[in-house]
Amino acid sequence: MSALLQVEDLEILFKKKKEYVSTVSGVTFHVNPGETLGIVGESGCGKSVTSLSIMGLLPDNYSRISEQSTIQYNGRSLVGISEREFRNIRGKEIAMIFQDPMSSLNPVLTIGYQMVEMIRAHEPQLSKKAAEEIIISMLKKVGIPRAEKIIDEYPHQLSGGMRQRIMIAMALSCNPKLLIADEPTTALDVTIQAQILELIKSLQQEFNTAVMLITHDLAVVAEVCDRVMVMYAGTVVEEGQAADIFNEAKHPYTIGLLNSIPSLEENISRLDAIPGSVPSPEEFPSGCRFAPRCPHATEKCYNQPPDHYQISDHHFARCWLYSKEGVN
Amino acid sequence: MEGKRGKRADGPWKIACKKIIRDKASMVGFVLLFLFLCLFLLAPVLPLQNPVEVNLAKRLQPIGTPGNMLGTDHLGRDMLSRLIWGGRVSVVIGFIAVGIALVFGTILGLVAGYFQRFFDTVIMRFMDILMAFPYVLLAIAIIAALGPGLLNTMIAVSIVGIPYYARIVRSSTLMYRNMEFVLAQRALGAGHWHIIVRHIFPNCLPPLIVAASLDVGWMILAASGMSFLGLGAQPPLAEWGVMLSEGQKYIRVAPHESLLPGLAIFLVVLSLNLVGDGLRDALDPKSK
Amino acid sequence: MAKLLQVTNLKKYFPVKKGLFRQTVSEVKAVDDVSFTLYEGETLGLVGESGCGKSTLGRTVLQLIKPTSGEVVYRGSNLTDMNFRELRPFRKEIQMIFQDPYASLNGRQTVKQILQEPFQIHQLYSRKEREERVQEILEKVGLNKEMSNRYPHEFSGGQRQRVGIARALMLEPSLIIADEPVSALDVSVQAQVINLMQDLQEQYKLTYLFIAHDLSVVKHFSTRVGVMYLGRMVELAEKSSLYKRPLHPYTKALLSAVPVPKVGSKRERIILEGDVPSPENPPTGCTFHTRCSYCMNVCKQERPNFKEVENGRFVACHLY
Amino acid sequence: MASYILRRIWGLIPVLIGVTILVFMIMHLSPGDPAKIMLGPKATTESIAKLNAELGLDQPLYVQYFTWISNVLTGDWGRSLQLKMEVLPLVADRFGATLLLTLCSILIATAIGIGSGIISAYRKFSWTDRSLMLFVLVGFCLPVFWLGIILQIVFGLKLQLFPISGMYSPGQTGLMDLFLHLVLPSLALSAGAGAVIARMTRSSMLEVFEQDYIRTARSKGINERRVIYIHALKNAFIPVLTVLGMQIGFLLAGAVLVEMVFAWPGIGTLMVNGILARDFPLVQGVILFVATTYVIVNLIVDILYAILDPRISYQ
Amino acid sequence: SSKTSDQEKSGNSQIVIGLEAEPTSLDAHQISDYNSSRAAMEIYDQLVQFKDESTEIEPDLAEKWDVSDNGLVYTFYLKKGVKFHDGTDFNADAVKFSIDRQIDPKHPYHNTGQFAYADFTFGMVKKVEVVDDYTVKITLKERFAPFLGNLAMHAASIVSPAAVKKYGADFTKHPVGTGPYKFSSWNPGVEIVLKKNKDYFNGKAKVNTLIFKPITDPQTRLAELESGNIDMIVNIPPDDLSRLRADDNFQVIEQAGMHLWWTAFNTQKKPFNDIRVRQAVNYAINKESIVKDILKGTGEVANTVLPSTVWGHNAELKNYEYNPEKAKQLLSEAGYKDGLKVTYWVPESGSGMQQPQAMAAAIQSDLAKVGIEVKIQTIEWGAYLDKVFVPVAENEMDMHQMSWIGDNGDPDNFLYILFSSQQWPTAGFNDAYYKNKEVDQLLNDARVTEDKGERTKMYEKAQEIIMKDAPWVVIDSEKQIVVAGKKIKNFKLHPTGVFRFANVEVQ
Ligand SMILES: Nc1ncnc2c1ncn2[C@@H]1O[C@H](COP(=O)(O)OP(=O)(O)OP(=O)(O)O)[C@@H](O)[C@H]1O
Ligand SMILES: Nc1ncnc2c1ncn2[C@@H]1O[C@H](COP(=O)(O)OP(=O)(O)OP(=O)(O)O)[C@@H](O)[C@H]1O
Ligand SMILES: [Mg+2]
Ligand SMILES: [Mg+2]
Repeated sequence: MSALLQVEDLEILFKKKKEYVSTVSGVTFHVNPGETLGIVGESGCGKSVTSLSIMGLLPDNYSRISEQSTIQYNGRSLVGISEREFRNIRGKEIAMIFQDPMSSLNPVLTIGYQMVEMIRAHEPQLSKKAAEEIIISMLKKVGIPRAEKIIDEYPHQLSGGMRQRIMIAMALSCNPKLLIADEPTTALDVTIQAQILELIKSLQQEFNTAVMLITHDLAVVAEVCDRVMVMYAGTVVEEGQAADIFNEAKHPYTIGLLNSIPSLEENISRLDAIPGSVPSPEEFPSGCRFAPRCPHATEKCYNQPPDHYQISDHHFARCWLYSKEGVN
Repeated sequence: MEGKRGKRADGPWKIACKKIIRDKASMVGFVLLFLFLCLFLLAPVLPLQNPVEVNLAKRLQPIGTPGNMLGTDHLGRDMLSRLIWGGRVSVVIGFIAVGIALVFGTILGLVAGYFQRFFDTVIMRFMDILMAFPYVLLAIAIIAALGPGLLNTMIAVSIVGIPYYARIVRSSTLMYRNMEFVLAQRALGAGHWHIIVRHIFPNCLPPLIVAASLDVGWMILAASGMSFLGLGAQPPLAEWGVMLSEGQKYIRVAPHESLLPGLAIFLVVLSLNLVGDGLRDALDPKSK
Repeated sequence: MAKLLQVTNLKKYFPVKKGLFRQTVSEVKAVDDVSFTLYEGETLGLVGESGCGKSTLGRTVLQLIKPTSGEVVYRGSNLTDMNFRELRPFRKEIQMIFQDPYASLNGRQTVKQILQEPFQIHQLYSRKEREERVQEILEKVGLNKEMSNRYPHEFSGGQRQRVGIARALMLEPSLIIADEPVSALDVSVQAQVINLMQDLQEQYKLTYLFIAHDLSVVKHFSTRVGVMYLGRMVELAEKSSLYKRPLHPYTKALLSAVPVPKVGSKRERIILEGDVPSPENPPTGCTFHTRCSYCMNVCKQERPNFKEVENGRFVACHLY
Repeated sequence: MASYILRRIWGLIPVLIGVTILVFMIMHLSPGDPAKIMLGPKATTESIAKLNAELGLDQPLYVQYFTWISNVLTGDWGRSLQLKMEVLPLVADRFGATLLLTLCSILIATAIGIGSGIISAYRKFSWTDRSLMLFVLVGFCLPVFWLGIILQIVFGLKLQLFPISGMYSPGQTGLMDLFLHLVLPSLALSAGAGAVIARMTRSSMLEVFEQDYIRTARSKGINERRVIYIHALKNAFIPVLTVLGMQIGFLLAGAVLVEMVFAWPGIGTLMVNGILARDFPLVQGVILFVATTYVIVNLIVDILYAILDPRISYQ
Repeated sequence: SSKTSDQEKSGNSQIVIGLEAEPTSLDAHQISDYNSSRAAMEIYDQLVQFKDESTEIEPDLAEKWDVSDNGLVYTFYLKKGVKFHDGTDFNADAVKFSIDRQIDPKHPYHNTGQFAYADFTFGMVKKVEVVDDYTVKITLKERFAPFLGNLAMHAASIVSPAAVKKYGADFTKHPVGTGPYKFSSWNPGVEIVLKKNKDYFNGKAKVNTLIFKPITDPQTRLAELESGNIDMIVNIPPDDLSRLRADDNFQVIEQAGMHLWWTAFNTQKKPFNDIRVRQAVNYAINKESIVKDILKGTGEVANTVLPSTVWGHNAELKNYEYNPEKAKQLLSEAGYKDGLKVTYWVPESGSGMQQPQAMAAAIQSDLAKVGIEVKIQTIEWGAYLDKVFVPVAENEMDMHQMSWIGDNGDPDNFLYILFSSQQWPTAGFNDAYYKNKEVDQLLNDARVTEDKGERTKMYEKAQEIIMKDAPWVVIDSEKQIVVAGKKIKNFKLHPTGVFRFANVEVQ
């Protein structure tokens, strides 16, 4: 099966005081058509930056992607293509929804305007009326009541959940093959989050869209994803089928994360917290980036960055524990 | 144990300084401003001619005249010397006028924004009244009342500035008074003045500093407008605004008489602008 | 267990001003007739969706906002009747920790200044003692003393929240109202902070009013849990019974909506229809009736009483 | 909306009363006797006293004020002491000229300011940006009375492109003539405001460019121009609008200087001479107009806000 | 056919005049400034008028007149058939109306204006009587030699009673007289347009239209002139004048005015109560240099306290020469060897004040050379008048600037008003608080003497004494200067400052 999106050895650098600092590096993953890939990790680990680089939306004056990185969409490279070419991909091939539905919709334009504009950008021959019909049916699909009225309203008149549905409807209105959802439910309440996650799942089935679901909430990933990738400090530390990750996590970081979440089902008197905190890109350790917080860290972990080690068919971990040589 | 992030922490101001040193443009501004200030401060000891000595035999000499490097004005006074001595006065006007506006505007803005209700209504209404009064008129009226002259011009233009600072401060205060760190003080039992002085005011300061640095130039220009109407600082005192407006009368025969003070004002405004921009970036915690 | 704090029929209505002369046309019923009791040494968790009035409740209890009506009695003293000055001694007793550790610290003060400020306000201790106490507390919350000269922006989120906690502890309070203290933190740090708060509770015999929106955190942390919906308390019970057998339909839905980090944990999920109504214009009767699947006629008209249906279990629902 | 406007107009009244009281106090408390100025230095004490009595200037201040304000309310704005004409028609007429000049400058300042602000913001930190901003700063620093003369000499006298001063050529009243006469003074007046607007637009655009919805707009694959002119500008314009509203005050004030230089028949010279001659009825009339305009302009700005920014609603 | 050619010649002819400021009134009786009188006076005639370029009197609306022996009754015989621009007849009633309107508080049209010059012009008038339609008798309260001169002034203009009755206070916007031009329109701030009065009794004017435009800024006025949009301007910046003189496109028309610019001492207060100090200052100031370098020849150094254009001027007298040594010597004699400090009050501008600040700066600098430290205090004109003209006890200043422009061409209008001890402020204009018994006597006598020769002698003597007493530093008489395009012919300035266009032609 050929992957819809294939990212290899992605390195993203940001300009900090004159120098470019590598913020994300060695990120390799793929998304298959129709599947849901979850990307989890704590704040600042590079989830958003990775997804923006796929869309070509990194700030061009102070960030760049290093040369060896490859991003291939449907066999086409997305690195270094012109803004024009990108415009044809954005929205039409790959669509994106963002964390905060309030700030992601333009507050001074009507919902209808923003949606029609997108459709017409990709299908200029469509009349405004026709485009409006499309979006109305799309809005109905995401469960928005009074869709005909809503298109003349402004984002602030709607609740958070509604706005996020509109973002989803908009993202799907051009039938993209890949939907990148960057923390789509973080700003929402649990009951609303549940609605939205249900919605994404059902739409994905209907349109057979591949979804890259980015979140910091492991539970959300467990709920909807086929495969999961765990990121820490700009690198992928573990990747595998959802069941692999949640049932037999290998990387100490993944294990730590899972243990620090209070459980609804069991009673624990004390949480297992990972000590320390996430380093910022300037102070990434030279070896394994998790080493300073890792209970199993050895000399080697501090000095040499580990590679991806295969654990089972679709399960990889970036930890010396799973290399052939072992930790020492 | 020394923290990994380094030694003793730098205060926000020290960090700002470091950022400024890194920022070339604002460094240029600082250096320029510093040079100007040095020049002005040293005016009494520099080998300059008497800036108010009239020499009618040498009127309106062009730039490059031996003995008067930058020429002379319509009374034969040395332009270079007048520019430097005038800078002393103009810069003082600018800074003091801004200072007065800043102090009163800040106090009014803090009180209005923090206590709201009655204070807010009364103070802001009064500010509205001042703003609805076109500044030239206000200044003329004040000067007509107090008499023309440097001090009164300064008072006039600074009164004009008060409502703007009051507005800036009030809106920051409105924002900060509901922020959690202020709430935290209330929860600790802090009194109103403690909160205003220790917490709200320091946070209002950076935008004020930026606005103020830009306004110094504006004040000098406003004062020069007063001089044009004959109400500003009074001759023979060398002051850029006076020089500019007097020079305007000789623009056809001796353009340098108004060009030079204009250029001087521009350079000061430019440097203050660079400094202001630099400060804004430096004081913005989000900027790198 | 001794009663520490008794909240009776607490209401906080914010006026909504409209019209030609900004007259008050309606009210946001941010807190609408809430009563509960806090016992010494316990942790009362408070959950509910955004905008349901949790923060407002916390702030009114603390008298940071004057309630519209109702009583807050702390150890026999009625706080609601007191003026600014009379409240001051109680400010030492009751403290608050805020959601956003960055916004709740003044970015222009060093940690030392922040932590000494409570003493300055209440004029306690000498200079030297103040310094010593700061060091002591810093150690307690897991920060080292070298950090006392740093500014908040130089800390990570978790460390900042520790500073916030340290500040709340400076005056040795008996009650701490924690308004979503871990919501802004990452999971790994959240766990650290929760552990810290638990440790401190033991050491100082603290009582917590713990506000959060994450049900699993509340469950982990609290002794009893209250559930709020649109300004009202809909259910209040011992943690174990509430999570095992929620009574109110809203509590049920809320619990079922929480995702669990387990693959294939097939739970019966109640997906609520629609959005939370606006508190400015809440539904009549039971405010939840618009989204409730058990809705009966009476629910639309009559507001259910908040009553004790079992021992220590309060519910506001016509079903019980 | 209508009730909002009504309320704002209601709120205008205390401001106007305050403004007139302020003028009244300043003018009356300042040294200088209107009768003496009117009659010139050659007047005798008796004739001055007589005139003061005729003008009612010998009465207590509050009586004078109430007399004045009640007359104003009945439409009698008094007669200028200096110009001997009725204040209301005189000021209304001259104010029209000032308003025209100010509006024209606003247009120019907005066009230039927003244009260069956008370019600068889009090419931030480039040389284009730097030189534009330097140019803008020059505009900010040019005193209008000086810039005015330069424009006259260059475009009026040397190039003979535009008329030098006045509102009409002698004896004419044509529209085209008026338009040509407007060019130089409005350019001179717009420099400062244009500079402020340019800076504001730039910083506001920079801020907007960082917003999530701009990222969203780009992620939709729409044309960059749409992103800038529709998505960014429409948002960035809102803070610029506040500045515009405030600039009106400054423009009205700056108009005084421009009018002096260009012999523009606005309220500028009227006002300056009025104050210097202690011409109370005239000055108060002018102030009433200016303050009302200021308040109305800001009301319009607020209404424009509501139109531009749907989040603000005035019910 | 001569009629048509005449019309062709003047058909579209117009002159655009750039004024310094907006005229304040076109009602001749209310005028108190140059700008207004320049724009308005061609609308009106008076009973008598000044001859061209002089202050001699000649008949105008009055054909002839008698003066009674006691000098108290003036009888005027009026021209017949003269009509106002509104078509009503000019007659004795109009004369009575024009004077009574100003001086009689009970006159029904007294409240149609404020008559700044009424007291000055008609203060001595007891009554005005209509003898018949074309004869008017004016009776004075006391003998007043310069009275005829007063009747040539603007306040003595004869206005149309019908128009005053019709327009009331708005007469100022609808002026009607008998003059060579009639009012056409006034667009405040923009222009005042006058049209030729085809029925003028004294010969038709040759130019069709006069347009007066107020342009405040001198540089703008100049640019307008140079670009050809304006035909003539007043108050040319001195430094630009030399360029215009050299330019073939322009003519510079000059006329010495009845003007004097001086710096007065407070002679009643230390240090200037000492004549030596006053003289020292007089010696210390380089008047030639001020006139040559600052005024660039737009003034003439004055030799005495009466301008040369007014009869009675004592040409024999010499102003103090520039002699700093002498000044220092006088100062040390007076006990100010180590110098002294004085305050010098200067208005920020003011009518007739020329360049107050530059001149003050020059004076300050000159005085510094002889050890007098001068502190200049500049005040805006309105407040300045208030501060200068106060009773002597309240006066705070040491020196101040002032100027005077003659009104009726009579020396009394200078010397009595400025130097009689009865004219100490606030009663009058003696701003130096000068008091000299002999001078007082001379000036009082001259007022009531009818014989011009005798009066001249008295005035010459008075000037001599005053110059010696040095209550002032008298600097210069301003020249009236108008620059006009070459196309304007026959334009002549008048010492009183009004413009006369009746004989002007345009080529
Ligand atoms: N515009 C930027 N300029 C500089 N550095 C940036 C920028 N955007 C992101 N970074 C850096 O890249 C790293 C990854 O950021 P990213 O936003 O991808 O994190 P994330 O995993 O999405 O976190 P969150 O959960 O907070 O959204 C961070 O360390 C951040 O400092
Ligand atoms: N100062 C105020 N003025 C007017 N309304 C307010 C004010 N503070 C809060 N409200 C309103 O009261 C309601 C409850 O707000 P509150 O902040 O207590 O909710 P919350 O449960 O803490 O929500 P969140 O989880 O978002 O913090 C909201 O509808 C809010 O809009
Ligand atoms: Mg992110
Ligand atoms: Mg809250």
